Amino acid sequence: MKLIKWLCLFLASVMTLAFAGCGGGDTAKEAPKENGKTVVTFWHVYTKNFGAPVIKQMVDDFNKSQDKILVKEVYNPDMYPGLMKNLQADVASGKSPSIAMIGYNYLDYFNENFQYASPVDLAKKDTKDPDYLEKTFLPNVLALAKTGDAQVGLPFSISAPLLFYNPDLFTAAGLDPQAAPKTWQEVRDDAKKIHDATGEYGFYMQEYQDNWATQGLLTSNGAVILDENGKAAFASKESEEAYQLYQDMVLKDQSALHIAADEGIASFYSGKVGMLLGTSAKIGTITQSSAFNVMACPFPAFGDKKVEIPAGGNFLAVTAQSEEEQMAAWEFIKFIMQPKYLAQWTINTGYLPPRQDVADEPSVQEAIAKTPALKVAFDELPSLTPWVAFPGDVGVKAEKMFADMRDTILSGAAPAEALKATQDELNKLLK
Amino acid sequence: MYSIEFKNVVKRFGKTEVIKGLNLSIRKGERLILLGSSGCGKSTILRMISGLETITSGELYLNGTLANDMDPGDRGIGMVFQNYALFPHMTVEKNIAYGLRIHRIPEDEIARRVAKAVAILNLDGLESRLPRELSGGQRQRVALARALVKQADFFLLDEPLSNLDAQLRGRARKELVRIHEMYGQTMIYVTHDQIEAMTVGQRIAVINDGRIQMLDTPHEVYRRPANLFVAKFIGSPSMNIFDGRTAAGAMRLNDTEVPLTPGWAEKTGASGAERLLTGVRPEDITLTAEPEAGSVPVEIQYHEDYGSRVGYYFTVNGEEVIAIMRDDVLHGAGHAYWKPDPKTLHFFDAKTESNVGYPAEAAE
Amino acid sequence: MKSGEDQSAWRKRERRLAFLFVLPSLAVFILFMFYPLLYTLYLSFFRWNMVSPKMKFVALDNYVNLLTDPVTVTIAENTLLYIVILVLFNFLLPYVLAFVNTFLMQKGKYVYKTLLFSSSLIALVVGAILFQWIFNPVSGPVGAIADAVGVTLPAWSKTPGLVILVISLVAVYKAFGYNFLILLSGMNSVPEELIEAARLEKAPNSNIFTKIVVPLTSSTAVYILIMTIVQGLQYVFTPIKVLTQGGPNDASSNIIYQGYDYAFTFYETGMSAALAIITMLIFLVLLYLEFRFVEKGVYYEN
Amino acid sequence: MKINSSEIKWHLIFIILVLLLIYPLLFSLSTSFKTMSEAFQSSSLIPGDPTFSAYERVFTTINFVQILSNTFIIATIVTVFKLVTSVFAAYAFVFFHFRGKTALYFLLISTIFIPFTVTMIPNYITLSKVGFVDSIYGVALPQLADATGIFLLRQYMKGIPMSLMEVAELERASHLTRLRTIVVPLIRPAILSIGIIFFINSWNEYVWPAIMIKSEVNYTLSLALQMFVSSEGGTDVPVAMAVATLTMLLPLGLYAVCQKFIIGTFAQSGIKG
Repeated sequence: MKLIKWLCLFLASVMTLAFAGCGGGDTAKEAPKENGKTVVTFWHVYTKNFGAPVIKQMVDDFNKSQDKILVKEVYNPDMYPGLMKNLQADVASGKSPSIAMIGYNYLDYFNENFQYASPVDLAKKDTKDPDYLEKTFLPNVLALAKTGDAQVGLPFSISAPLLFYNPDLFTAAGLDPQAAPKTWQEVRDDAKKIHDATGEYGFYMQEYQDNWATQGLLTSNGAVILDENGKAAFASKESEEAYQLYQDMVLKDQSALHIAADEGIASFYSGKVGMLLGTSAKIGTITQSSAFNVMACPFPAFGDKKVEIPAGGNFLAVTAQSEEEQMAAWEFIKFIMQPKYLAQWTINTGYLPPRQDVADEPSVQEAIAKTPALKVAFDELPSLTPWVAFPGDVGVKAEKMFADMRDTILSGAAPAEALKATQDELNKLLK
Repeated sequence: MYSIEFKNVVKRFGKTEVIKGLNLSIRKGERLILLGSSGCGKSTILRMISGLETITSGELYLNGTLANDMDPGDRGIGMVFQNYALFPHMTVEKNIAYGLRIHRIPEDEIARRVAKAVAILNLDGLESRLPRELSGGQRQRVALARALVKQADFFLLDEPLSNLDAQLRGRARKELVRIHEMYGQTMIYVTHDQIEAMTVGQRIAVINDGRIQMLDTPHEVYRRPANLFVAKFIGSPSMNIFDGRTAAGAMRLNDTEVPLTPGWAEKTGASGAERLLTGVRPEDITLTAEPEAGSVPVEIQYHEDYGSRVGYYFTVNGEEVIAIMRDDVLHGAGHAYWKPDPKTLHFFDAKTESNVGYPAEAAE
Repeated sequence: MKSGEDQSAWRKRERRLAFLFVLPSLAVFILFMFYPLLYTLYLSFFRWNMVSPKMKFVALDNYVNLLTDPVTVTIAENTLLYIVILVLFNFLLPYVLAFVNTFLMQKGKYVYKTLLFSSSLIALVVGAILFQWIFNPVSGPVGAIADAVGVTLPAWSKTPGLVILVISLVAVYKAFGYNFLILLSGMNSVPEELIEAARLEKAPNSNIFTKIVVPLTSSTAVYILIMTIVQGLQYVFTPIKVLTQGGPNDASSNIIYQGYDYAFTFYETGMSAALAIITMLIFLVLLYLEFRFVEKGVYYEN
Repeated sequence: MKINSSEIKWHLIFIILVLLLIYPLLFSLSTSFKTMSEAFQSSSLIPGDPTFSAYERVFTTINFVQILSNTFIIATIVTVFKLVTSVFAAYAFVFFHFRGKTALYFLLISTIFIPFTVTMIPNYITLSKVGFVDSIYGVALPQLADATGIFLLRQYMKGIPMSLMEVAELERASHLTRLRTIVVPLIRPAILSIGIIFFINSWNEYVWPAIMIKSEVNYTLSLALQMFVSSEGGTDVPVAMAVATLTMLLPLGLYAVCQKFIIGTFAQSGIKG
């Protein structure tokens, strides 16, 4: 009757209006302006207690240093997945930020799904110093943000996995805190001693929804995650060995803790875990939150094999649509890539700087002297390799699949089978 | 021209017919009572007048105009609900003046009317009280005041006194009559209480099973019930009804031949009824310990003492009869004598249950 | 009925006014509830990641993939486990306690409903962080108690089953006080004398509860049962997102979180839409329950 | 207050329950007065050396007043609109009689059963088309009506004696007048209690604002928590607890002031069966 007719009419009109509007965003448009200045929106992932104050400082300094460009920083919660979600949603509605901070593990996914201006092109257009890239960054650092021959962005933060430990628990277990474990076997033995002597746990590796720390474990034993023709190849003897050791520590020795990241790290702070394998980015928080004097040592090796550990962190990608906005963004990036700002960044966050010459800054030297853990991070720079990013849509799934694999192994699944199953599944997706 | 007129009005709720072909004409300014037991349809008639109930078929005229589809608000109705329907969140003054404020009557006029109603119903000093701070009687009077200030043509009351206790009800009845005489609106009053009906009503419509059994003055309804239902319904304890084996101008009561007066003989003979039932009100029976000429011997089964009066239970032709007398003349005697007074008799056609009528000499 | 106009004219005007009264709510629901429902239904037949301009029509592939994917089996089992735990702690427990509080306690029983209600004021994201902290088996208060007792607790965040229990407790913490209060109000419709009569026959409390109280409070109870499931599954979303992101190995994800994961982690809008539609169909069963019990038994005073 | 023995066990159960429910609130409060390291060292409810440093950090590093006002504005808009739309809709379903009423009622009630996974993407895209993303009004817009509100208010309106409405009908009062002078005043306690529940739910809301709001200037309280939680850099726990405690202040305050109110309304009639 009449009521329902009215309803359908109303509904139909709403639907047509909405559908007409959906689908991709519109094409490039000229740069947004605000009282004459080109507006550059800078998306980052840093919180008030970790990095945001330095970013705010950089943005304020830049805005004061010139009057053509106005930079606005925007915090994106939930780290790299969180930022990617917002980027995804923004592009879906036809907008996008000028600069986005992309996690290394999203390198491939970002490259395939988003439009960006490569630093190589921007440098060419930049009349002031066209060879900026070559003269400021080492090739292996640039490689962190390069896939195939596409230089997607400029590495900004580099974090290294290192082994923090609690000297009090070491002495309680009769171990010399100065003689930190160098190999995984030593880590296992020390963890056992700590567990037997103090009843606390000996070792905990941060367990986030990613394969960062565990990639280091596998590649340091010689495993290969992704072979040259882009196929997953990590289900190898080396990986099995590495995971078997880790599994034994958790299940057989009961010396290693298998728990969610926040809880495990909190347990280390409260002196309930002897060793914590975590990111150099946590140096600040760890020293603040622990009652004991936190010490650190490099990522343990397997026997005398070369340690290969993934660089965590992010790179800056210029996602601005219009050229004018891109050049403004490039201007800002070059500003904050100056040694004195990257030094501030390293000191406050524990990230390693993407430029060699930052290490020579006096403030950095002083910080290294004050916090030995920072020195350990700097020493690990040469053994940093790119964080493996699986191509295309698989990229977002791979991290979760590796995390699920870790959880199944550490709760009893045979490493060989779990590795094989995950590798096959990934290869199926990669076709 | 009648103030309210029903012309063969029928009301159906789903399939059940609650009002069956109602014809009722109410004069302007009259106090009419709709009397009947619960579920007889009296409230429905009231609500049809007010428009709160629709009319299935037939016509309702208010002041001569057809009102079937007239909006309740346009009918000029002041109504008092059984549960008073006072707004719990409004003061007495706001409750009374609610309607007037809706009609945006100027405040000074409202104040005047409210003051008058408050005075009449002696609610002085209670104007800013909330209903829950009032006694039952006070609440009832506020409901009355609200209906009266409207000075509407029709004043409808739906069992307004049923929630009051006994003594309060007496005083409230007198007040109702006094107020009606003062405002002079047409008043339709629904109740199941006979005493209220008899004392308040100028005319009473006795209703049962959706039909008017009798419409007449209280005196007539009591003295000359139109049918068996009215006879039994009015008066408590209700009228004795028994088969007096009336034939050929005489009754046979407990094997005693009781001749009827010529008037009654003629009336009963002419009624054409196959079987006649005799009716007599308990308070119209006088029993004597000693027999008199023409008296009927009766066996007293038991008797009850109501303080100011005494009730004797005996049987006539096998059916129980009650006599109510001022004083205990029989002093517990097992048997007594009853000489039926022709002026107190009623005769009904057993089949049609309607009254055969009264001979001239029976009139007071 | 208006004077002069006939019955149907009046009815048409009443209907138009009624529709105007309902229109504000209806308009909001159409724009932000029904249109999305239809749009989600539309999306569930496409493969799209919200970014690329082209949307590939894949008919029922999304549904097929969902129903054949082993993860969906885990999700379904998890969802059932969530429902069982939520119904146990957020429906049965407060229901029995409401009965106890109303009929088995005399003195000082009113203070509890006020105190218990206070926990429903908390934000779920705050509750999640608090519970993660308190239930830390190693360094939290729970860990401290375990140490004192000399027990090593399993890491619930990495133990399938246990992880669902702890996460559900966050939703229980949020909803318990409110449900208890509403069920308590339901007890008002049980006449005291019925209970006293049953006690005269020495009927045990359990019998009184099942035979007298449950039937008389059925519509309130069904309302809370439905809300416990519908709201409960959406309440636990926040602790899952904050604490475990569905881990370990999807052991804490449910039908709601998985929908979010597909959309905002894997950017498979089609899969997320398909799962959302399936969720909707399941919830429609509860809507029917609401119609059958809650509406029919509603108390009419006038 | 003599409690006979059989009741002791019930009281015990309730007391334990109350303690279990109150403990987390106390825990959050006490942690907000601890330093970072002390927060991890001891789980005791009494901070070793209580410090306001966490609260200082909250008020210095984030624009707390702006965040508080954002949360307040959204909650107020949502509550007012939800109440108005629900009151009108509920009135229509109780006091109007028209064909298709039950069908329409269940159409509206069915929205309770639409999970937010269904509404989040489409609403995000619709609102971004009209430029409402990253604005507090975009957060409020989809929540201007609430089926639970209609459902609850309908129950309370049914409690109003029909005769009161008939008095109004006899005075030819318009529906709006009846709503204003009889219905709303009579169920005012219910409207206020349901309003408070709407306000607190919007105040605590996390998922939808998390999707909609981007820039800090538009943050709400539950989003502010995220500005101190970083999986990479670690969580400033005392500050997170301070924000949590501050977030709880207003709901607890509202509840303390109107608690007799809310409890009375929901306990007195609620959903009768």
